Amino acid sequence: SGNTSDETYIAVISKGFQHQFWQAVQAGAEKAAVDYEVTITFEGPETEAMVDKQVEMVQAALDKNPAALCLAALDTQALLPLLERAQEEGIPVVGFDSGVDSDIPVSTAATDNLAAAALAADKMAELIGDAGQVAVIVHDQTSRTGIDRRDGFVNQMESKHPNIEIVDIQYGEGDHLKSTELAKAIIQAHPDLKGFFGANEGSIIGVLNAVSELDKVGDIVVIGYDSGQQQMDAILSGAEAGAITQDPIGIGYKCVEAAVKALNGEDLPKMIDTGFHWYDKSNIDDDTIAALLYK
Amino acid sequence: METILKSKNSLFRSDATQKLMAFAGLIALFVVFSIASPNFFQFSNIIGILLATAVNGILALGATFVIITAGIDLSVGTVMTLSAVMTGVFITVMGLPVYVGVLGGLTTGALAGFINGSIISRMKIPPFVATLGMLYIAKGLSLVISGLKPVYFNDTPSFKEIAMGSILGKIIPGFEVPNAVLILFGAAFIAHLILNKTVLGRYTYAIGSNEEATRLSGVNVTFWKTAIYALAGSFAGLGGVMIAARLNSAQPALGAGYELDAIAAVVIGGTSLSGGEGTILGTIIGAFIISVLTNGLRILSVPQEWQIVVTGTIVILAVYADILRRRQ
Amino acid sequence: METILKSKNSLFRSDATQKLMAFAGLIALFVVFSIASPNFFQFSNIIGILLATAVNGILALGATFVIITAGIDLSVGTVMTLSAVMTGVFITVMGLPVYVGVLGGLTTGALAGFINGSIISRMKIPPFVATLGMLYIAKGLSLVISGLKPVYFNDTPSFKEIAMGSILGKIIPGFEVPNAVLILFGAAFIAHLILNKTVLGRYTYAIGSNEEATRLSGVNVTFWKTAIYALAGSFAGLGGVMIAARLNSAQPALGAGYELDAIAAVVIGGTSLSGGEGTILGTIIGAFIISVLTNGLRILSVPQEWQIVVTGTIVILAVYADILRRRQ
Amino acid sequence: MDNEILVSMVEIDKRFPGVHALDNCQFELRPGEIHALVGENGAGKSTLMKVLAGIYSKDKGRVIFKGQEVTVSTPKAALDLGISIIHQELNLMSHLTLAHNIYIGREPGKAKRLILDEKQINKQTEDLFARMHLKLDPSAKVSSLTIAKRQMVEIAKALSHNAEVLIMDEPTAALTDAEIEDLFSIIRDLRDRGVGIVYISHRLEELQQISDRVTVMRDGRYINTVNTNETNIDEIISMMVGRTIYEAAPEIPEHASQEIVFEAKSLNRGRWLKDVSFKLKKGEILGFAGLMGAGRTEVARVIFGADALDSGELYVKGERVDIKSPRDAVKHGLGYLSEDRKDLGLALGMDVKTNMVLASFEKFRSWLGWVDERATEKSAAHYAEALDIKTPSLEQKVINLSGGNQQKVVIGKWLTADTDILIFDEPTRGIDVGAKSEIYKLLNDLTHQGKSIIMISSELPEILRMSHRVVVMCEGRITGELPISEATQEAIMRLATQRGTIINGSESVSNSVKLGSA
Ligand SMILES: Nc1ncnc2c1ncn2[C@@H]1O[C@H](COP(=O)(O)OP(=O)(O)OP(=O)(O)O)[C@@H](O)[C@H]1O
Ligand SMILES: Nc1ncnc2c1ncn2[C@@H]1O[C@H](COP(=O)(O)OP(=O)(O)OP(=O)(O)O)[C@@H](O)[C@H]1O
Ligand SMILES: [Mg+2]
Ligand SMILES: [Mg+2]
Repeated sequence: SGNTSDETYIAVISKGFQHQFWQAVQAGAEKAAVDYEVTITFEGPETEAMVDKQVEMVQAALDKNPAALCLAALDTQALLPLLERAQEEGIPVVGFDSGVDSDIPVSTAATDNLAAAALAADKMAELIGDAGQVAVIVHDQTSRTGIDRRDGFVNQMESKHPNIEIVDIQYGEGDHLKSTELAKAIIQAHPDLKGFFGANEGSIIGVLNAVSELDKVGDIVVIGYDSGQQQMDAILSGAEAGAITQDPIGIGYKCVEAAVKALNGEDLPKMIDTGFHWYDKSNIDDDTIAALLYK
Repeated sequence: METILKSKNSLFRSDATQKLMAFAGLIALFVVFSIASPNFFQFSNIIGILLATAVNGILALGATFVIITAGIDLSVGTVMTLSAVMTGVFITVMGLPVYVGVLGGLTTGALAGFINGSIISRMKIPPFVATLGMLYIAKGLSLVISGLKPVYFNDTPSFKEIAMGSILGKIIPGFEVPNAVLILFGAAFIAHLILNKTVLGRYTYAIGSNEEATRLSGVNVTFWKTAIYALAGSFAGLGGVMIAARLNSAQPALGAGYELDAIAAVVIGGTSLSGGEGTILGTIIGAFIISVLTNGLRILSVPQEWQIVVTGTIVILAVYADILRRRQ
Repeated sequence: METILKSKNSLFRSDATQKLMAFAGLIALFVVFSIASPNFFQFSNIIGILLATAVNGILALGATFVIITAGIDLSVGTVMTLSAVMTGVFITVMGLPVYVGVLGGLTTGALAGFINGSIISRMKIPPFVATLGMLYIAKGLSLVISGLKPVYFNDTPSFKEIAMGSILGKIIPGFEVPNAVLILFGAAFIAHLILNKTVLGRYTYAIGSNEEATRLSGVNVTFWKTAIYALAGSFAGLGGVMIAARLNSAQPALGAGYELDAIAAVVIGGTSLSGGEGTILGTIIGAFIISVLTNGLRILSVPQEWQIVVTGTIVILAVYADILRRRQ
Repeated sequence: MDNEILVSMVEIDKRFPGVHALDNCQFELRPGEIHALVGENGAGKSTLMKVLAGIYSKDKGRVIFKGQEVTVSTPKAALDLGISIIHQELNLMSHLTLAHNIYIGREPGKAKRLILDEKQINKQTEDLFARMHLKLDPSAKVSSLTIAKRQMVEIAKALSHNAEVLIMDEPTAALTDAEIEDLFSIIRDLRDRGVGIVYISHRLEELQQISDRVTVMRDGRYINTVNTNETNIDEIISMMVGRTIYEAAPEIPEHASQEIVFEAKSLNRGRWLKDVSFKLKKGEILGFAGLMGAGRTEVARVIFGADALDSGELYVKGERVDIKSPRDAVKHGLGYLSEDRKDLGLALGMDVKTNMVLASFEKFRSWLGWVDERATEKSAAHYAEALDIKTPSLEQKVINLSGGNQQKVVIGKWLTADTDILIFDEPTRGIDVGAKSEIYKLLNDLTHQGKSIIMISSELPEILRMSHRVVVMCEGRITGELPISEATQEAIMRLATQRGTIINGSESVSNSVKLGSA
């Protein structure tokens, strides 16, 4: 329990807790907590569909009288009453990940998923010669990150690379096994497929499994998102051309840092772009990139 | 010696005492959490717990009827979602008045329940299978109808008030109990009346106790079973309206897995899965036990993975306590 | 006229024919999809379907035993995950030999099943509740033990070969059927033998048919029920080893919802939820019906939300067809 | 139009898969008569009446009710016509109260009967019970009643319909003589008010007391209808079985050897058993007599380990044994044939073969729990033949056998287990005369082989005919033990109604009140 007398307690509510990405965010947040001498708690619902569970979490968090709240909203609309309550009680809110779509947050540390996915599309186009069939596996068809990464990729293809056809987009719930079976069926259905984009870690692992199980390594250009041991191995071995990484540790660190600054009355930018980067075999070991990757 | 044993027995056996003991379990949880954290027993957190119980409690009400008939309804979660989406479509897309939208949501739930009931009672498909099918169908249809996007109720602020406004707060200033909580208790009261004072309730118990005997007594079991599932569906529909009002949006991907929470509430509340017995009060207590547990563990900042382990253990222990009470 | 009816009846009633008809349903799906898409009926896709059935099929084998006793096991999915994680811990963290890790995974599953069985048969808690509790407990423990991180098997390439290598391919060059498929069929064969040739199988049917009569015949029902759940748990454990080998990693967050697929396979395969009857062959056919359907709809690029609706409908229709066959 | 005839069923045909249950059957009922319907197990009596009560649909034939042809397609349609039936098996909702059970489907209430009127329903039930001289609490749950009282509730339920046709399918199978007398006076009263009553029973001696006419069925066919006062039991039996069987004169049981194979010492269990002690000798049949609910089944269940003892000692062949479960009992050579073969005796959905070996799989298992299929088959075939079980094959599901043959399967199960001490609880309940005499012969054969038998029975003639000694119970106590030479109906009844001492007596009375109203 956080709010023991003199310690500053900051509640961090993310979109998940059991995936690698969120643990990297948590690690960043905890690092900031140590650096700035505050206590934090970090929690999130089991899947990104569970909007109501996140609402309950925010509610319980506010009841713990935190000094500040860091929030990666699954759906801003649904959280609005609680955001208003935080505002009334003078609890500063800092958005992170894809942010909170409202004026209330004093600042937001986020990745521009639309732009990041567009970069993945450009890289894909470059690697397959700006023409041919590609497919996409996304983790979720209704969550913000799922929609943004899908739309960012699709829109970029449509506007900038008209000769590339997106033949199928399917959703694997971030489940490695389901994503594997999905990707296999897609490859099966489209023998001429030239590229495959997986929009989160679970999705891309599924694509990699499918490509290797169907003996198509090298025939299909695979582009991923985020990091993780398996994906990094695949990039090093050449099975995967490269991936987009966000800065999960930075996201976690910066949002807690922003919360502390807000509490100290410092001025904050509305947006803290935590950035995203393309990485592949050539730069995976660079210090700037390696710092962003989690295993 | 024997007389002592006997009087103890009869004390344990009385129905009222039994409920009292389930209630005692709930109180015990309250006390433990209140001692463990100063943030637990506070007005806003208690309201939070009540509010968190609203949706699961309402789903569990419907599930109680079905389980008393010795059936099961796995589709409550996704039917809830489908009803929420339909409410959204009626109000936001078609622009119908809010009350029509709410009725539409309830009707959607009732219709899904009606289909469940018809499949079960006419096609003789086991409830587990029929409602498993409905679980998938409602899930798919929610996505199809919503076009995979949440439906927002921004243009009709009054819709949100259904759950989040506070009629009580207007009457007693400062006592801001959200309407959702009133609706939960209202729905529970109505469910209690239906179960105990109407023919439908009587047949619910009769079918669960001995379906064949009920049929041989000249009761149209097909009709009444369909009605019971339709009623359960209506509660899922109400749950859909409530969750949509709570979230000010209909979230099409929600709802899978919610059936297990609803069934757990019913079972913790002392309703037997083999049918014939069960009470609404028990179910409400069961639903609160789950919410208090979840909330308390969160307030204590217990790591989430351990919260899951504890919840599983409590489900088993709560039912075991109930079994021990009965055996006495 | 009457004699024709009769001969038709006896044709329909024969058990062999019944299985043949479920098989016919599977073939029909194959034919439809093969016509609808040239990409469906190809060696690599067939292998894909077989491989996709492996995990669910193995879970369903265990579920078959439990369901024949008139029980249910909701924990197969998360127990699978827990077993996968434990296998990872044994092999990667503790550095034990691969075969010890595999045994450890199987033992983990058996142990979880043993606990299920003990809770059910000794504490008299209904299977639905006991295994619901275990669902949560195994889920939580998987996260706790793995430290919320996947466990990779990169240092032991031979582990992946358990599922993805191809012994057959070495014997018959070009006929690269992954070991996972062989293991599925091997496990099914063993399950079939246990169910039909051993005392445990006999008691499985007897308990499902009339538990009290079985007890009054001097059978130690408590022991055998525990053994049956432990056996089902071992299959979940095998499922865990398979999924870990398939993904070359133990993913701690996987597994919720897998129980419904496993139960659906059993039920589509003609095993009745009220116990006393069911076959392994039926379950395997049921599992294949699900995989073929999923794969076929994907190959046809049917939007996923519609795939869900179709799956729900097929579950209901498959069971209805089975009921009609029986009624004949 | 024949006013004299209330119901007539003609050319009724009904088939079940593989069974021609009714073959061109007929039946006729006049108002104000008690018409007995008799026949062996599986003759089609219940089926014929279920057709009349709208539970089964007939394949062919006509049902004429008060001169008009009617179609009775549902139980409700039958009830609406004024035809009500008391089923052979109890059909009550045990979680509901007596009143709820009796008026199910006809609840008194307001708002088009949608809202229930609890007071009214209890009042109506009270009135009904008063008419039947039943002392039961309308708001008690059925689960708190004994089988006999449940049977009375079934009867009350049927009477409450004020039916013109009342079908009673073996209503006395679970009743004591006193209760049967009460029932008979109710039936006669109804007859005098013009109700037509169909009375099905295997207790042929009852027919003379109660019926006006008797219709005999055999193998799904109508045989004959005769006036009761113009016939006798032998004639009815010969019509039933299609041949004249000469009931062997009751065998005078020979003296059993003196070796004691089993002994129970002061068994106690809650309020159901008090200080029960008895001895069983090798090769004897020890009869257990008593009224319904006397605690005989309870004795059997505790010595078999099916229920837990509070205190008491058990000895097998002089050695103290600890029996905690049926498994322990079987190990020590006990076998138990329960009174409820459907719920407690058989796995109905499984085949004859498996049921026959269910208690002795240990003998048929080899390495790793493998079942020795051939040995199983051989053993099952052996006992099926020895017991003359009528089944098309050993793979037939037991549910498809007639009651008598099902009972033989249970017996076969315990013969296979080869236990030395057998407890038969109501071995001939619901079994026709032919099968009955076969079972009697079998019991005798078993004692000749040196097995010892405890036989619980509610039929005094059976007790008197078969036992070497008779133990009589009342309210959980043993009230007496009689050598067969001293056992008479009167002596047994005197012991069976001997309540406890005054203090204990008042306690047990208050207990039984509690049982009825908890
Ligand atoms: N629902 C059913 N399905 C299949 N066969 C049936 C069914 N009901 C009765 N039978 C068969 O029809 C025949 C007549 O049965 P019925 O119950 O009418 O006999 P009964 O004369 O009442 O015998 P009992 O004295 O044993 O009650 C029997 O062979 C029985 O097995
Ligand atoms: N576990 C129990 N719970 C409640 N009542 C019980 C229990 N066991 C026995 N009884 C009651 O105790 C009494 C003795 O019953 P029991 O069945 O042993 O008598 P019985 O002589 O065999 O009579 P019957 O002819 O009905 O078989 C009955 O009133 C019965 O309902
Ligand atoms: Mg009969
Ligand atoms: Mg008895």
